[in-house]
Amino acid sequence: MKASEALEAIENYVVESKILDERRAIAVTDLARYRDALFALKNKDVRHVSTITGIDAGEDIAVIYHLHCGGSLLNLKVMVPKKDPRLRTVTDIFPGAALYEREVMEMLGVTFEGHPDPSRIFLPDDWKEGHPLRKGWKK
Amino acid sequence: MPRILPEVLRNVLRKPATVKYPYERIEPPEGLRGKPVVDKEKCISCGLCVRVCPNQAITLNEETKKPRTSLSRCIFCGECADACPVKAITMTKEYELAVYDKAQAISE
Amino acid sequence: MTEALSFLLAYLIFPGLLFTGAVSLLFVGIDRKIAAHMQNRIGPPIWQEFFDVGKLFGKEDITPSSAQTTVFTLAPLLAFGAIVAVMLLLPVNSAQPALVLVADLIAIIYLLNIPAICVMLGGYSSACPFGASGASRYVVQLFGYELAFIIAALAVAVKVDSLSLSDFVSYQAQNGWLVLDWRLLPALIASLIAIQGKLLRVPFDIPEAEVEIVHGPLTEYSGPKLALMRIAYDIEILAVAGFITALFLGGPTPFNIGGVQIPGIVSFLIKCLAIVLFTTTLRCIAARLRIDQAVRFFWTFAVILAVMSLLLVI
Amino acid sequence: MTFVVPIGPQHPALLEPEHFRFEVRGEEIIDVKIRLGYMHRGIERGLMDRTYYQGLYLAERICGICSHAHNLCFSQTVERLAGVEIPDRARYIRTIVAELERIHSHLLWAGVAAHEIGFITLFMLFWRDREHVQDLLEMISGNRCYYSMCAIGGTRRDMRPEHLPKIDRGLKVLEKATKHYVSVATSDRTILARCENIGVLTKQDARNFCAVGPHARASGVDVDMRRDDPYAAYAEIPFGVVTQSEGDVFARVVVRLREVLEAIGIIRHALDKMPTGPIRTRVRAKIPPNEATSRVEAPRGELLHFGISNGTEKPERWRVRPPTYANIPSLVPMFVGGTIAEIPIVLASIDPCMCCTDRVTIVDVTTGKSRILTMEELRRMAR
Repeated sequence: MKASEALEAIENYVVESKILDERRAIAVTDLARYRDALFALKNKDVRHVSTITGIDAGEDIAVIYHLHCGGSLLNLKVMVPKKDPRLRTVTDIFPGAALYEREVMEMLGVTFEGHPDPSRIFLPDDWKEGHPLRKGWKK
Repeated sequence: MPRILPEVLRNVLRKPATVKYPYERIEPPEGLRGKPVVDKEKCISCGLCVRVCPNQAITLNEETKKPRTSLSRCIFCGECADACPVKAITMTKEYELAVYDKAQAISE
Repeated sequence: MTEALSFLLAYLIFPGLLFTGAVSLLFVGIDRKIAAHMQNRIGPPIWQEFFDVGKLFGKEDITPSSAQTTVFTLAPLLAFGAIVAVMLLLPVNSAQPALVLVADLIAIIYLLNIPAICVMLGGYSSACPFGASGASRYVVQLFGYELAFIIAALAVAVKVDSLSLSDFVSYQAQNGWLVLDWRLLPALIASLIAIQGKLLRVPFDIPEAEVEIVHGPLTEYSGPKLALMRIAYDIEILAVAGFITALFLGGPTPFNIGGVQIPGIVSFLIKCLAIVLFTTTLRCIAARLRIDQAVRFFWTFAVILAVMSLLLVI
Repeated sequence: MTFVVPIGPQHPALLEPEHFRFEVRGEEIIDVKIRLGYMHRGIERGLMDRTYYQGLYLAERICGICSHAHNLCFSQTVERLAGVEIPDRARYIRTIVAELERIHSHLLWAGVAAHEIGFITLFMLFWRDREHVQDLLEMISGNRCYYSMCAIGGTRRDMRPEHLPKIDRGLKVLEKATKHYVSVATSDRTILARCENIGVLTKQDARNFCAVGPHARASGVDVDMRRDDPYAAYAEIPFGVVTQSEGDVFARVVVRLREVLEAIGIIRHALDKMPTGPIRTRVRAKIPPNEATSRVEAPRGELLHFGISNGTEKPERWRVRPPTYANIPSLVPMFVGGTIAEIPIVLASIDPCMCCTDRVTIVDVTTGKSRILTMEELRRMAR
């Protein structure tokens, strides 16, 4: 699948999209439609989530799904407001995303609702509070 | 089982592959990135090595203004040797750098 | 009085504690050295086992607080005592063992199992999941190899029509080694497989598979207790090899090479070493089996071979 | 009765500290819980605090075995961020080192796997022959572990003509040895007994749990970043993607050993077709705002680096997704239903590299302070 085909599949669900080259595309979607976009990709036989990245972008937290679409890689970005950082889990669509969601959960404090096992993964058991990858975090 | 038996029996008579390390040493190849050594005659005290060092292992000696490398911080990448404009720093083949006292782990 | 003294000498010096201890530790050293060379490495010096055991005796003795102390402590002593007793019953120097019993074959088979049972008890009493797991694997494995081992020994006993090892040895001195009798060859193969299991060597080192359950039943043992267990295990190697020697290879028969009289003890040790080296080779060319695979292998292949021999000699 | 067998953080079957809790009934595993994080070193955060040129060396130290993969992936990402094309010769040198590293990693893994099934002889022989690759890498790069071959914008060292016959000789030895090992591993009854139909991962599960690398290829998933997302010189080199359909441990052994032979072919081809010319272009230290993703087929599978630049000489955010991390979810279906005896080899069969997996932490990188447990806490944990 070329990058342009991957974008075609989700064109109804994105705010903006851009093709970087034959094998790279980026798209930005919103909280209401990101699951539909992921479903649309799954219907195109995209099964592989390479990873999920969380980024502290000031007011918002950007959650980027890196999706392996055949021969190309699509970075699908969702902006989550920092005041209320909640997202629906995508583990029902991509079971392999479970660990990545847990990592974003504890590193950036985004809650993934409906996650099957939202326990700690990297941080120690007696970790008190704070999310190490947020900008303001100080040891 | 049977395919490996001949090799196993042959090995009994062969010389072991192990090298008894502290007693015998294998000569390292040309270009090994070992202990960095500064040629103080050539050095022009430009401080470039201090800036390129990815691990801040190099500082300039306050009196002589020549670089001194902390071998406990050095990662032996060889960036300083590459960056040096007068080729005063060379990566030697010396690799046995363990010392009892951390203060001695320094190359000047 | 003299009888008691000679028994004491036999138990403590020859062929008991001192002699077997030294020889078996040396044998294990040779085994380790040869195994190392088979794997193309240098390996430890052949007296390494003496160093290891000696060091263990000097180490701190720790008993886990939740272990059953009595069993945990007695297990190594019992294992050690039993296995030295086996050496007294084996014909080591001549057809006559140091301690004469009526049916010593049965006694030996029993005594050879006591170290295994002690190891299991030690594992169970150590209150450690690895120990318990290793012990339960050991029990299962015991039922696997022991059947083949006993039937193989029985085949020889039927052939010779006796239950005494000294009779076996004198029979073989007259009629040639039993291994040369084709009807007993399957029994020999079966018993060699069985001792691989008995001595916990690859492919049957399942009860102490270190990558799975650390050191199995011996996980919690340390210091002198571990040293005793270790010596008991080392002597078991010699005892089992000696037992097979007496059954199939003619035992300690003196022989002549170019006019030089080789005493029985030397021929006994050479034969034992040959068997030990055979097991060494076997452990270098195989992977560890799983417990169910091992038991299936014992019960089908080894037992069938042993039964075949038994039927042939009847 | 079920009881819990804890494996790790310290255990002979694990070469690196991770914690697994296996709930077992007799010998059968009925559930498994995985806890990561014993090796967090704060590398993602650390990369954000360093310049690109310093980060290159930190990225390399994420893993001791696939160090070149991280090195390569980091520099590729930075080159994409800066929009630089690297010279052709550099691409070929990167490919050769990457393939040598793959051979090194796969032989190392094969040795570990042999150890896990108790085949000590094979373990020793595998590692003996691995020395040849290490010697070659040492000769080319100057170090046995941290090759530091990639610079941002090319490579740091050139291949010298006098190296070529030595590489050729080394590859011949390796090829012969690997072929022998393939014949041993595929015929030995004890190996087959321990590896066949063990730890089966179906193609369906492999795709659902997003497995990567040789692990996925052994389950019949035809995925290889060298072909699907070509980097370095792979687009110009013909090679086969090795797949097996069985999905058991044995398939993983076969896939890895055959990949070693495949890698030898790639190196030969690359040496043959290597263009001449410069090996490095300069990349400015400050990189304008941009974002880039780069993927590399590390020996263990797809490795992903994602970087965002912000116009300074340090990245705004750096994300590393090493291959083992992606393979951990697929461990669960492989364990459940198996026996305790299968734990080591099944775990080893994904070629776990926990060092890679635990990149993020809270230990302060500059002071290296770590927490000391009180006796009370220790006792509570021991229970």
